[in-house]
Amino acid sequence: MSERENPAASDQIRKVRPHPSQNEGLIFERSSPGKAAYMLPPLDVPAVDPSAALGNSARTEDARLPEVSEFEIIRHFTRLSTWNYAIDLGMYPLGSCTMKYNARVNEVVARLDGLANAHPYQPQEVSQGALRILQTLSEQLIEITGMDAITLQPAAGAQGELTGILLMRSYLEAQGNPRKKILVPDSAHGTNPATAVTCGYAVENLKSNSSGMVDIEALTRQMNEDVAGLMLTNPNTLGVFESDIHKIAAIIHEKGGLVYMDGANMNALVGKARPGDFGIDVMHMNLHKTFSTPHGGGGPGSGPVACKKILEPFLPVPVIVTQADGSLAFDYDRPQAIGRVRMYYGNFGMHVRALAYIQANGPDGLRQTTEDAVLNANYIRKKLEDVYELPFKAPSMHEVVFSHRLQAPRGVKTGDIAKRLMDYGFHPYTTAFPAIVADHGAIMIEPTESEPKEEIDLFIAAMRSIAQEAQDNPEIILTAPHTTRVLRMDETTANRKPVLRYAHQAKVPAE
Amino acid sequence: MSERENPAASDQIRKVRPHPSQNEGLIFERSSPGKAAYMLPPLDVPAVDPSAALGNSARTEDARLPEVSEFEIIRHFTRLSTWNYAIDLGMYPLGSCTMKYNARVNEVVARLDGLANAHPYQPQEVSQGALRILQTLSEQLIEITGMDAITLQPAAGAQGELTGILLMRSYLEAQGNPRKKILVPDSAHGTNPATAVTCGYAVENLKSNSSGMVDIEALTRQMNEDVAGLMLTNPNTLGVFESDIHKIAAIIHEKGGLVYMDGANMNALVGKARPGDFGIDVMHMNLHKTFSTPHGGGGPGSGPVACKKILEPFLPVPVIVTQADGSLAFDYDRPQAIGRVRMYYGNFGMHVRALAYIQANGPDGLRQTTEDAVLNANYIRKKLEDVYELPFKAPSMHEVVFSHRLQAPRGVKTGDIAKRLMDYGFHPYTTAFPAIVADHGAIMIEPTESEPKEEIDLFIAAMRSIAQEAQDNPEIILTAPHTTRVLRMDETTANRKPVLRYAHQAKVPAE
Amino acid sequence: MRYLPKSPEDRKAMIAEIGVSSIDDLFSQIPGEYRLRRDLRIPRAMAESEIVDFFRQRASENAAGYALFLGAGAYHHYRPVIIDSLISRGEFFTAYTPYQPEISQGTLQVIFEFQSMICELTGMEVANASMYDGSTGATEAAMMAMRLTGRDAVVVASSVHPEYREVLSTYAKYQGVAIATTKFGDDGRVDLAALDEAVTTETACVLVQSPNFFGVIEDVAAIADIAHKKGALLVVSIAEGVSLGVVKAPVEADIVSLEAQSFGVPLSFGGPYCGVIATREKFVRQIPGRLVGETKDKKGRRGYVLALSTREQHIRREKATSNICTNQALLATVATVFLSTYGREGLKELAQQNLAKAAYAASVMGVKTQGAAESKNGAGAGKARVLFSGSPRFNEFVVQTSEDPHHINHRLLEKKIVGGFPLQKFYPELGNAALWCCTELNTKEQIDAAAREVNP
Amino acid sequence: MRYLPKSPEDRKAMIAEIGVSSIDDLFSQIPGEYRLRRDLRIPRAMAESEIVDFFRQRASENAAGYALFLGAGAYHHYRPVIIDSLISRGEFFTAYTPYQPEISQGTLQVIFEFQSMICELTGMEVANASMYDGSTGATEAAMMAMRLTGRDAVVVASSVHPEYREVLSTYAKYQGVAIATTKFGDDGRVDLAALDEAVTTETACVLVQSPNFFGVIEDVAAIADIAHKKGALLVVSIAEGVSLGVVKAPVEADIVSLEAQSFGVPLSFGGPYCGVIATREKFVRQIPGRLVGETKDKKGRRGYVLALSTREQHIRREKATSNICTNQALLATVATVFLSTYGREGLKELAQQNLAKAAYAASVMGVKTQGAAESKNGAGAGKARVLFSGSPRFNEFVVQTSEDPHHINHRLLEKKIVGGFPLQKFYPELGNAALWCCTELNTKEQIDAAAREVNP
Ligand SMILES: Cc1ncc(COP(=O)(O)O)c(C=O)c1O
Ligand SMILES: Cc1ncc(COP(=O)(O)O)c(C=O)c1O
Repeated sequence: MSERENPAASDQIRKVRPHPSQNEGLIFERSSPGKAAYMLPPLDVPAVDPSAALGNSARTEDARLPEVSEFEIIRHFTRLSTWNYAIDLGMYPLGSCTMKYNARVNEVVARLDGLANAHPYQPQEVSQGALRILQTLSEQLIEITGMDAITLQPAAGAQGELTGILLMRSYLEAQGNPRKKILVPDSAHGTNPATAVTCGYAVENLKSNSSGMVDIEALTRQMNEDVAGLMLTNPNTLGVFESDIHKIAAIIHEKGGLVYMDGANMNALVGKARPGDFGIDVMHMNLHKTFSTPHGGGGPGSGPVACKKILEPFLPVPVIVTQADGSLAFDYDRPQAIGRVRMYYGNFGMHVRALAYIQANGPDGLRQTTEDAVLNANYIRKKLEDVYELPFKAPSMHEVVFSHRLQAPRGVKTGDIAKRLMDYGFHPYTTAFPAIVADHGAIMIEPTESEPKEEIDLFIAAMRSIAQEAQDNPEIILTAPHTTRVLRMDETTANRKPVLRYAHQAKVPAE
Repeated sequence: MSERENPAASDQIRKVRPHPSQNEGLIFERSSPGKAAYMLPPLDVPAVDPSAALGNSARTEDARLPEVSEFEIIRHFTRLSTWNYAIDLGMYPLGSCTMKYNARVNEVVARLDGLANAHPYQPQEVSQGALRILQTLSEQLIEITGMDAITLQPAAGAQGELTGILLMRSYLEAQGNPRKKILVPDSAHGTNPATAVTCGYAVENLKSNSSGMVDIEALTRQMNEDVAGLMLTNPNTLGVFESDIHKIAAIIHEKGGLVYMDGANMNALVGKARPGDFGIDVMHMNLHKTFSTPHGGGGPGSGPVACKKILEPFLPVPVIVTQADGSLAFDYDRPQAIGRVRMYYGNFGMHVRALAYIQANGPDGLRQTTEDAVLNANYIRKKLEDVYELPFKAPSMHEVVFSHRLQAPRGVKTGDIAKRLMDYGFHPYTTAFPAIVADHGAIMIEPTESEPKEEIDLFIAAMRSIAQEAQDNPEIILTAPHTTRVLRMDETTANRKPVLRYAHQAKVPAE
Repeated sequence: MRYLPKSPEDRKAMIAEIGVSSIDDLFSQIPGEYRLRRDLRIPRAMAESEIVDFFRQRASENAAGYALFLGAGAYHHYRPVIIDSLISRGEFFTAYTPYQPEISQGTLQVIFEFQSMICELTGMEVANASMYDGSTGATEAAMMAMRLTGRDAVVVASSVHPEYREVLSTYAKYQGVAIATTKFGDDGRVDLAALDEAVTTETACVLVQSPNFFGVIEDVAAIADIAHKKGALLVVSIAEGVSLGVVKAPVEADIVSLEAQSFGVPLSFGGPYCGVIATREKFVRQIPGRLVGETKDKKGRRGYVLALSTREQHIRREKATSNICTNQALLATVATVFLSTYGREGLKELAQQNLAKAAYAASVMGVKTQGAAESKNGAGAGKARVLFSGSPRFNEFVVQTSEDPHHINHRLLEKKIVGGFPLQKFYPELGNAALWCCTELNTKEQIDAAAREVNP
Repeated sequence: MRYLPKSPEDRKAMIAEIGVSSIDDLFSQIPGEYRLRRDLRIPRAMAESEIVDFFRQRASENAAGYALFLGAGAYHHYRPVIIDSLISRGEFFTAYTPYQPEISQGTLQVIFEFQSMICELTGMEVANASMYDGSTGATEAAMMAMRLTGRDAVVVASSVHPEYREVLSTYAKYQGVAIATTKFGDDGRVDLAALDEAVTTETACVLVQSPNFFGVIEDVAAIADIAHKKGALLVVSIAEGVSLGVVKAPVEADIVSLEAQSFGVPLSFGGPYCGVIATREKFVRQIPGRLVGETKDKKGRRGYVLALSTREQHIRREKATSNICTNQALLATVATVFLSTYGREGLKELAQQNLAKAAYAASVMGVKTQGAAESKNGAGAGKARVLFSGSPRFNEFVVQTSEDPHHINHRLLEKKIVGGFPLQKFYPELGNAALWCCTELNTKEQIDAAAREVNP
């Protein structure tokens, strides 16, 4: 621990101040028999004795759920919530995650009675509103991506990848040969290789060139009739647009392969360029990134997959069709379909939110959004490039990736800087990837369009101050954070002897 | 400042820990021309030029409202909110304020379209739902208080007092003489004397006896034909039930006066005793106390006034009546009515919430609520009476009032203890009154029924720990709080040179 | 009971700790004959779903989803959804009055911002933290004027909202205040000559409303002159805050009482709303209600506190400026969010839309007429007439018809339209007249549909 | 654009600071021919009120306010209002995955509580932080069993939700997994003899659902015996979580995949829902998805972290246990609030009400019959028959009618009732059969009304 008495009181920390936050145990620890937060209306039909009705399928041991009052639940979760950082509280510059404003109107419309309480199997004649929403969103996403067809079914980006790769596979299979391998750049997100394997492909690593981009020569070398295609993120995970994208696509296409685009970085493109126009065959979007549906502490998301005409027959069932009378219907009769990737029609609640986002923006707003996202990233790049190393120099789009190379000699790594940022009142950037940053020392910053200049200036000041601390007083960084209600966690023990559930004490009698 | 390095880290403080809270300027300081959080639908009728339409009534100087984006508003108010203590975060033992759980279902039903968007002047045939709510609540409050009639019009407790005293005055006037004075015990809340004066009465102070209760002899002496009546709080502001209430009422009634009850402390009585049964002629309730409507940082409230038959003709217009066909209507034709105390029908949104509260409780729940409130107060009393002086020893109901007499010799006053409680993670108790506690050193604690035993035990521990600190280290109390994001405020300057509005800087051009 | 956080065990333990034998022992101070030995006669406890169902049913008995043409002191404006998102945070709505500034800076800063915005809108120098509503605000403003002038009489324009005037009467009655009501002219504005006559050197203040109850904007400057000439103060009451986007601020007034309901507060069948009083700095020590002031903490950091509380009842008791305690803080928060959302440009544009909608509606509903005079012989079968059409107005206007407006409204209800407010009750001299209001929420389609029934 | 916090000035200053001459310079890395030079062909930006109107209209085109008798994997239970109050706090819904524990303890502790509750309910020892939904959860559970056993074949009961089985097929198809489907008997339960035959020493796992797609509770112990005998694992999928209030936990299973939608997650036309996988401690290193574990910070204070993440794609890449990344954390939060609300006693009572409602509905809708055999000659005009009525069931049951259930449903719609799910599509062998579901939300009145149309 550093000699400085109070690292929280650094003059450089202008964004936050300590304030008391309430302690709170586990909800189980509030439990006591006889407390209850529920009341059911009186039963209006004859009661049924479970053991008589269910015989030995009847439950005899209670699930030891907590017994608490309603107010205690409000207090419990309210208190817990105050321990979280959130986009509503401040900048959340997680690269690749696109932590943007989650508009409140999206939440309101998703909760409308006729939408929130719509059953997936209710007859189509009383589901036209829901179908219309699905169709409208589909059309708009097709226009935004420049593709020909779409499925909204995938539950998140990773499942979108799976769907897209299965489309490729089915298509190739229909051509006679599904092939064996998928090329995945070493800069790719972890879901890309994991997905390819789930689809029965071997992953072939594609090394990036010295600019962090697809190495065209290597690609030419590695591409052949065994390769089903390429999974490309564009802009890539360094935030750089693969400007040779037309060449890349041509190389793949020439050998009969297909190009899959991981659309996690669509926030750099919407309204400015369309993957369908630059050679992409199939791609997913993350509605919980580009289209502002909330991350919710980890999910839910939604990962629609858009594709070119040739892949359309393989889209998962059902697809929406317009009937002769103008009404909408689900079509299940699609013999070439890959099947389903999940039940029902996907994360409808997220579709509603994404459509509301597009409606609120319109063409001008979407373009301006993209421009502001790119502007913010480049501004940060400009203001930090003298104190943090830029491992790859190509122009940035919506995110910028530095490395910790200048700080590492003092023992300060990207993870440490990240922790110190918390003392400065920010959520850290992404540290986990891209792995091609030497030493894995990536500092991956995506501000999104949602940050005002003032917040970004504070972020820049914090990053610069930490760079200075790395010179003057690295210890303060290595032991950070200092101001949070818990400090660094013993993760080793958490992994070595995992404790993954509450162990009931005597207080609640075991049966 | 004490020698102890970090008063926040005291081992005794188990309820809270420091955590970073975001700084945030004034919303005006985020403003910049060209930002906007609004968009209006396109105008579907011809536009009108305001200066042409309004001539010299047209506005030429803009109101310099902030220009900010929607997300900045979310951040701004979210950040600000985190600086507040709230009942949702922890115990809020403000005596006389009844800070109880504000049930969420109340908020939900008050926002239902047909209720939240009902216009007060919409025809009665399309207002039957609203009227039914008003009538149902009226009937239930009448039953709860044991009175004969009610008005829901008053906006808060103080306006309820005004209404009640005007009822008395009108009644007496109808008898021929409105009289001149109102008796108000010295233990009364400040609104009582302020109200009496607003109603054109002189206030005559009624000294409490040595137990803090109405001094029957003094009352007998002071009561005469010049006195319109008595404003009594029962249980009184010491939390003690005036057990001589029947005698008190008799003395007043004998001289032709009336007894007004300030019902702020109804949380001690609901389901256990009814003012109408013990001689009260007229009283108000604070729905924002006893009936759980939220305090909202200061308001809104609602202060229905219930009265005996004899006062009914004087109730403000309109009153609700059932028509021949069973439908409900407002009756304005009430020649003896005092008039109106506010426009429309009162704080309907609060009426909805209060009714939902009563429905959720039912007779059993309301009784249990009262019992728990009284239980909590007595438990605290028992656990603290050895370390804080009890200036009046009569049995407590829903609140308990200590004094700082044991701490004062060390320089520690009730206000200081209150500030120190913040470091322990609690909102302070009430310090401002009752003034009859010697030295004005009142420590007025009302836990309400909403506090679990665990929270109360932490509160007791905090109070005991502070009592110990008063012996060992008074300085730490006198300089408290130490852990909040701002410390004690310079109130002297705030009052001497009041700054009551934002002074615009050059950034926003003045016109 | 599901809100209560105690188990039977907890209760038993606490009773034992206190040293009584049962909970009823704690109620022994209440004489036995006054103890309720039976259940309250109210319905059994209801499940949450039953409560929601009950109120849903009540809501469905109201005019939910109808097109609304009512104003008359309660205005139907779009409420940006962020308002409820923000005020639903427990930190705002479950907090008490910010008596303890160290842990109430959120509420305090919001109220300071509210006061600042109200000053901007009204052209005044200080504003308070809120009053119950416009009616009590106007009344308290008049009482404030009496304290400031040491005079006892009030002149009030008959074009002030009739219910505001009723409240004023109730408060005034027992304080020996003489209230004189002064009439409006054929143009729907305060009759200046009559006013000039009514104001004397005994007059504490003149109270007018602008836009007035008919939606007509008063000549505030001229009224101020008349009042000030006799040493009286001018109190301007504003019921429709959105008007301030296009209507000149009443800078000539001494006290402004504003009903802020239009700023995002739901109609809610008439309450809770949000009054506020603004005035000149020199009058601040007579302002009723709470005030938030800026100051510094002992480390020099900016912060906010309740200021000048020696005016208030909890300190001054019978000598307080008002008996108000609980105010409308959460609705002031609502207004602050609303005004931040629309902002400088948005409030203007919003007001312009209101202006345009009302102008269009007036144009399709009736022919223009200057005064109320024609009303006397209004039995003709001609087209409806818009009264006071020569005067500047905001989003309300008076339509005079040959048919009783209650009949028109009855027809309109069948079309799911709530028509204008019939004025017979308050202004029988206007005959078959109704007060119509159009806001940004009234579409051309709705207006046209309503006009068809007004002139069938 | 109203969400964007920049003024033109801000943009100009930042562009200048960066040193480019216009914003388009920052897009120069995109080859000119791929730059979009036109507006996207989507509608103009809409005002918030227009957006709300658009979705209100869409919502009104759905069956809002209808009585609902559909289950089939998506259940209509009362959602206590505190759920939305709590998850609407920005601190929950606008947070990211809790990778940084120091400032994510809120989410982490909630998920730990969720995992603990799921263990309590399922009788398993560990549970993960959530999967996309029940269908992918069951599929991932089967894949987990393959990793654990090193085997490649799966036996799945035909009484598993048909769409779950479709998802399993999609995932399995390209991984060389052999899927055998095994039939149900006349009692609507897995045919144990057929199962015994289907399970071989190549079988990685048996996948059953209980209550199964017909609402019938499987004999999990017997099925487990059959699986274990051949060294296969048993995966039990549970689509209706509320059943666990009265139905024995599938403690004989090796892996349980639960769809937690019933625990307060809105129907929302099929998603987002909340899957979760629970298993025995010894299998934890093959569980897919995130896990939250308890640990201490460096001062010894209890706290929570993401644990065992070396299983996951962001570390293990192509060797990960699954490709899942984003999960359903907010809905796990919903479930945690729901389960806290009902608690130990409440979930039991809730389940009992479901049981009673379905029993009553079955009794008024049709006569009891054991099997599906009668369906073959179901053309008779007799009363509707409840199939599988000798088997234990929870809140769903199959009604066989002489009339096509689509016709019945059509009639019911006119009465604002959404009838049972016609089974022809998935189980043509059952003839005119429909799957009905009754929860605590179906009143006796609704049930009686529906029954009248089923047997007109
Ligand atoms: C580049 C990239 N690809 C794919 C994913 C996976 O998307 P999801 O988390 O929605 O499954 C992510 C998510 O972080 C990502 O950043
Ligand atoms: C005893 C007592 N009387 C009256 C009041 C005034 O009520 P209100 O604030 O609702 O006007 C209060 C409020 O604090 C009180 O405690």
